Amino acid sequence: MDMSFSPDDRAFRDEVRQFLKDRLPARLSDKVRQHRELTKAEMEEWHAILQERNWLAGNWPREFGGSGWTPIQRHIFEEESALAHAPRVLPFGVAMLGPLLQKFGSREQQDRFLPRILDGQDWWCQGYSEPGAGSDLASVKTSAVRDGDHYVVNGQKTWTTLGQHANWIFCLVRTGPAAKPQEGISFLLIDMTSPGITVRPIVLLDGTPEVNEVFFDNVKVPVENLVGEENKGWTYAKFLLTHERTNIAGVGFATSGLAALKRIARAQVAYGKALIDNPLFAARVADVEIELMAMSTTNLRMLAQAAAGHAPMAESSMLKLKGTQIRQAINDLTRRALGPWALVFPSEALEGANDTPPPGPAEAAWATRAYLNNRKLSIYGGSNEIQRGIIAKSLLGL
Amino acid sequence: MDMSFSPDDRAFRDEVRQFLKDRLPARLSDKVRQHRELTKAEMEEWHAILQERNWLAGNWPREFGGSGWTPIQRHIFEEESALAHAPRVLPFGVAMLGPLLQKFGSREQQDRFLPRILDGQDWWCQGYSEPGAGSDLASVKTSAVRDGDHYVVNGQKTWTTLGQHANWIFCLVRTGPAAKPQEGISFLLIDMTSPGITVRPIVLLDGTPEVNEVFFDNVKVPVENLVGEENKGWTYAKFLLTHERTNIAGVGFATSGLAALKRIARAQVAYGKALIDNPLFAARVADVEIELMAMSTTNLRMLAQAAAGHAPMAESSMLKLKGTQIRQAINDLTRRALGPWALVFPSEALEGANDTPPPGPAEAAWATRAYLNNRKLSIYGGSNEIQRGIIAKSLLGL
Amino acid sequence: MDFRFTDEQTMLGDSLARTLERGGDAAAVFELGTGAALLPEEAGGFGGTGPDVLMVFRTLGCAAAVTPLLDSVVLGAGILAAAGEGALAEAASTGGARIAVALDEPGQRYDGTVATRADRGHLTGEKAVVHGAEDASHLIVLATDGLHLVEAGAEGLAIRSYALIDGARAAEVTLKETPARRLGDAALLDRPMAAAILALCADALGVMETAVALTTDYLKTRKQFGRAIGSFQAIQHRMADLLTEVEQARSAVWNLAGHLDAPDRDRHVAATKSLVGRVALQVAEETIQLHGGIGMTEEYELAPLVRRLLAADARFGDSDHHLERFIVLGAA
Amino acid sequence: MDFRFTDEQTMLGDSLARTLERGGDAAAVFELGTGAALLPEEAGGFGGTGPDVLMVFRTLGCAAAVTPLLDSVVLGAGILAAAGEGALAEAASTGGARIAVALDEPGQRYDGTVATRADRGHLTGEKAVVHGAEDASHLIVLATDGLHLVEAGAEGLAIRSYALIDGARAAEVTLKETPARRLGDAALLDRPMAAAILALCADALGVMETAVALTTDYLKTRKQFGRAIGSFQAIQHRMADLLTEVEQARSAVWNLAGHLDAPDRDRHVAATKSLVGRVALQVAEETIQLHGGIGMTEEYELAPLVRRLLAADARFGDSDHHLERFIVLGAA
Repeated sequence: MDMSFSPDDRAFRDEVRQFLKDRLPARLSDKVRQHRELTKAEMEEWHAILQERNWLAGNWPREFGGSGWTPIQRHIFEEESALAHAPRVLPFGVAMLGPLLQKFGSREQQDRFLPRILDGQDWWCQGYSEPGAGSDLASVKTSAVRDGDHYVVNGQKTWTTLGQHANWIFCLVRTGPAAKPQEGISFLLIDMTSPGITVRPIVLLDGTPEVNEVFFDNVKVPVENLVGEENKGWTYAKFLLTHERTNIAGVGFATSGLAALKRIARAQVAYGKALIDNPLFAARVADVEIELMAMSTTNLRMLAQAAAGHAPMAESSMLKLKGTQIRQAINDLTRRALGPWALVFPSEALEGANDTPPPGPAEAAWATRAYLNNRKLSIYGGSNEIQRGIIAKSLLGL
Repeated sequence: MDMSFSPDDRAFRDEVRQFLKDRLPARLSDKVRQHRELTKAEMEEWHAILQERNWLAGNWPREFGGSGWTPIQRHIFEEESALAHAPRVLPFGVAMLGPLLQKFGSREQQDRFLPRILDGQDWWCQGYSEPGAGSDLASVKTSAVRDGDHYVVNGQKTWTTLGQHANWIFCLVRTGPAAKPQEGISFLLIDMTSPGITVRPIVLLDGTPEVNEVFFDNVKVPVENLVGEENKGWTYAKFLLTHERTNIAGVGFATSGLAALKRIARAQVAYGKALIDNPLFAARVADVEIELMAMSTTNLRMLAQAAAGHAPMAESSMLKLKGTQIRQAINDLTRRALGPWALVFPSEALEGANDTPPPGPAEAAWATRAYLNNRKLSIYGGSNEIQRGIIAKSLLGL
Repeated sequence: MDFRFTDEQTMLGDSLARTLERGGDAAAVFELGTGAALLPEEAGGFGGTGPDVLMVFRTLGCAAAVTPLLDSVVLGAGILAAAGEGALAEAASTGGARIAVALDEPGQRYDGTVATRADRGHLTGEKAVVHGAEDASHLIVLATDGLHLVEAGAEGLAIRSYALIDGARAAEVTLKETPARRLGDAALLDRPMAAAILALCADALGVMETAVALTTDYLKTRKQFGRAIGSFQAIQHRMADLLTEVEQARSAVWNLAGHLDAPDRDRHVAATKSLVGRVALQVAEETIQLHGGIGMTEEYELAPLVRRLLAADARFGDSDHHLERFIVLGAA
Repeated sequence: MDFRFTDEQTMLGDSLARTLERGGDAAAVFELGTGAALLPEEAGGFGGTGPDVLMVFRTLGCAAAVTPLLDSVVLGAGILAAAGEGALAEAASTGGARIAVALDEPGQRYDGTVATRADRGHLTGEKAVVHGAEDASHLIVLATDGLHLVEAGAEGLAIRSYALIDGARAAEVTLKETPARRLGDAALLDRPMAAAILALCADALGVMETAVALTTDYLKTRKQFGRAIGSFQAIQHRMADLLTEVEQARSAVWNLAGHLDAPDRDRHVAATKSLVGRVALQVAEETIQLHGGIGMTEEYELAPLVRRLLAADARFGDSDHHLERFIVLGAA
């Protein structure tokens, strides 16, 4: 048993740190640290910087132009990036569609789409959820009817993150009648510039238009954009849901969030004492820090298992559950640390009509916003209720 | 709105306090305060003292020899009794069977059994649960087969509290086949001295033989001991489960438990400071005290509704849930307050082979025992899971 | 022991609820005499007791109505009445005057530290998160020597206004040798502040009731995996726990309403604000979670309720702050 | 990054588990060389590292075996080895000697306050809840000037023994001018105490694993309302939460095992004991509740597990005590 990184991994970590120090623009990391929205250009800028070093697709094998990293290396990159407040790599093309095309796509699809993900020509978004379906992804209603060498797509997708910036969307569509809901689903790649597509932003609790509804009105999609076989889409969708979960725990985000929380609690003063020295608040912070120490190790234990070829299911659901709880607890304590300043409405304070800085401590502008926005953590990517079901099933088998 | 007791109720409270001061033997209250087991004779002694004043059956109308108290008066009596560490009135005869016979029993049954409950001739116990049935009371397997002017009873009951002292037991038995499990159940009164009955004590976690298994092997029960109609027993059982829940919250027990907790936390010293002045421990105590203040008021609000003729269902389940949580939290904090002393095994320390006093603070002898014993609070009387189901059903109706 | 409201209180609550349902604004709320119902009789009102405050603010909370009643009437007129400023108090209670109360200062966290100084009838200092400042005809300002009255537009008075998460607006207020009239000691605040905390908690209770009703409705009607979401047992048990907590919050609010003028008022203030703050956060988080994605969106009616619950905890000292107050009061 | 045990550790764990399964007692456990595996090489053992302690005690915990290994070997022999008392340490590690370590005193709560005094080779004082005192051949006694060795039956030594909730026995120990030999400073305790806390936490982890397995089995086989209890979704979700917490406890124990000889050992001691203590209580309470009535009975195998979990939290400083230690260490 040796709980430290190997010399190779330590060297890699140093390399990542140096890279982030050299190449991450403060302009971007400041915005990330303050939980401000990045523009499309800023996100693309960071992708390009990473791709220049061949570090954009850490989870792709070298044959497809990826970094070919081990699970531990990917973990190190993700953690260091979070600690440095680097923008996150957008998952839709790199983490989701890429591996799916590599496994199930045709050679033509691989040749056509993978390079465009790496060089930034395509911005992908995800068309899984539909209105009213919630966590029940298999209840797909959006239809794709074959008409010659095209499918004609009609229906609606929702919760499409950053879909307003995308030029491509991958979708689950219904191509056949289903005895069971999981049958008759296909996986289509759709050009967002096709006639008949409308994108409507959904403003969230925190005032940001992060997700969208996407409407399809007789959208023509060439049959060569079908991935794998018709009516086998559920298999591919499940692959995406269960694969590529190395960063599911969000240890890096939690670690940098905890550091910010402590910074704020040291600065906030009540009754002549820093909030961090208030025994009750200190206990709440310590509790979450201790939880995070344990979860980091769970995460590393899983990575070691993944590196040894195992694909743990229940454990990864536990990481999602606990990781979410820890990050939301940190967001909650950060908001609470700011006391009356947490009342300021984040959206207006951040992008408000006037140029004056928001009132109160600098962190007040984002603390409530981060809290509100991150309530999504326990809802999306398989809600925490779904995760509990997976854990119980794998244990109880009932 | 007036949150204080009426002058009449205040006068009644003074009367109860005076009575407890005058008539409650310190010999008994000391044992109750120390969570020690009372002997059968001691419990009967207290019943007799109460009955002398006509205060034994607070929930019975005067026509049956009860006190005819209002719900508020009963609440006052129960709370003051708990605060004075009086033994509790055994519920099986007074609170459970009494009202049931008054509503569903024949005149003969009322005349025969009710006076014997009051004068202490009969000690009743409850034969509801069966092995493996848990909270599913309707899955009665104990059978009663009509044979002339008798039923012949075979089967087994369990969790029969203080059944080792009882000379009578009221039972749910199966008298007919059932389309639904709730059908074909009858309510029988059985003489515990009948041939064929065996009582086996079950030792609990805390070392006490508080509950029992009761075995029936061809026990003959006269048909006149059937309450109400044959196969209608479930109706009567439900009456017992939903009725007579005024003390379901256990406010008095919680209040006296909280006082004991504070006493202990004032006496326990660490790092030169009383434990009650440790901010973290103080916060845990304050949290539960604040919860108790609110629950007391919920309890009084319900009593006011009961006095006005309403029979709240979901609210009474909420009281059971929250009341249990509060009492168990107090038990937990009390045990924790004693630190290393909570390791002492309570049973041996209390009833041990030698006469030397138990080691450590006096409270150590009972704190862990009370904690362990009161884990039952969230299991019996309709487990907290059952209560959650009732609350959800009454709200969601699904 | 009587938990009932008077007929007058019930009638006011009913007509207030109807007015809000019809979309009535703050002016319509004042027209009903709501302000007067929050002012003690000796100050020209006809109420101001705990149950009055409870009835009005729970009703406002249920409808998630944004009004200046808490700041301008309960707090503002309450202080003015205690200071013997009957005329202005009455004007505030009818909506004719609008009062903002400036207590907190930058860099301070619920501890009441004040640096604003009075010097021969002029105030100098900075005040933070002053609710309703931009619409106020008068500001009541807490300085080191007590409370002062400042008129809107007074010399040296600067107001920088912004939106709050609960839909109200507040401002950073700067006073630079601003003319002011002293009202009296800071102790004038005690009862109005307790009443304001009751108002805030009763409002939160109303909000919680609406949020829970909305969630219940959603769980009964929305289907997932072919069944109403509310038929899933795990969801049912969480709703049961949530309802039990809301019942606790209800009793806590009743406790404070029943003890607003009792000797142990401060203990009830601390207990109620601590418990209601904790439950408010729990209701906010659980109702979002039980809704799923839709609960995250601005366009769904849960959003303003959730933010209002967060605000209820954050204002006048949060749950932990009042837990610590409760400990101090118990030790004293 | 390597979370695997050595082959030797795995083999010892396997044979220990088999021995316990066959009903092997403490003597049988010593015969396997378990004691030597817990003693550092420089003291004549062949282990004593964090992973050694983890492997042995998790296995003991899984089987809920009562042995003197923690007190006599990890703590006792550990102190003796650090004090250069190699022969006695080795005797303890083979079971030939039995050591009890007397630290706490009456009226003291986890704070290490000591009043027992040494005067020219004699000790006078009172020691509380001394585990294994009645069976000990030697006692190590903490006095104001450091650690001392006392032989069983020494003059002025009185032992009043009683049972503990985890099945072990402890005693109140009185020393009245009892002959003793000084071993050295109290600092000799540091590493053995950290190892003992790891042992206790690893033991608790094993107990939790068995308690959870027992519960899982029960939920799968027992029926209520015509269905396996484990098929009720509310129960499933609670089990999922419980398993997630046990996974956290597992990682916390691994953390301490991996850092037992690292510079930040104390921080990991505090973090691990705090987290494991909290989860242990949760597992105790939830496994009883999920069983229902049967979980309350002495005759069912859950009872000793639950009590052992309570004991794990209560010994060597409870969850809150170590949370506060963690805060102090972080602030330092």
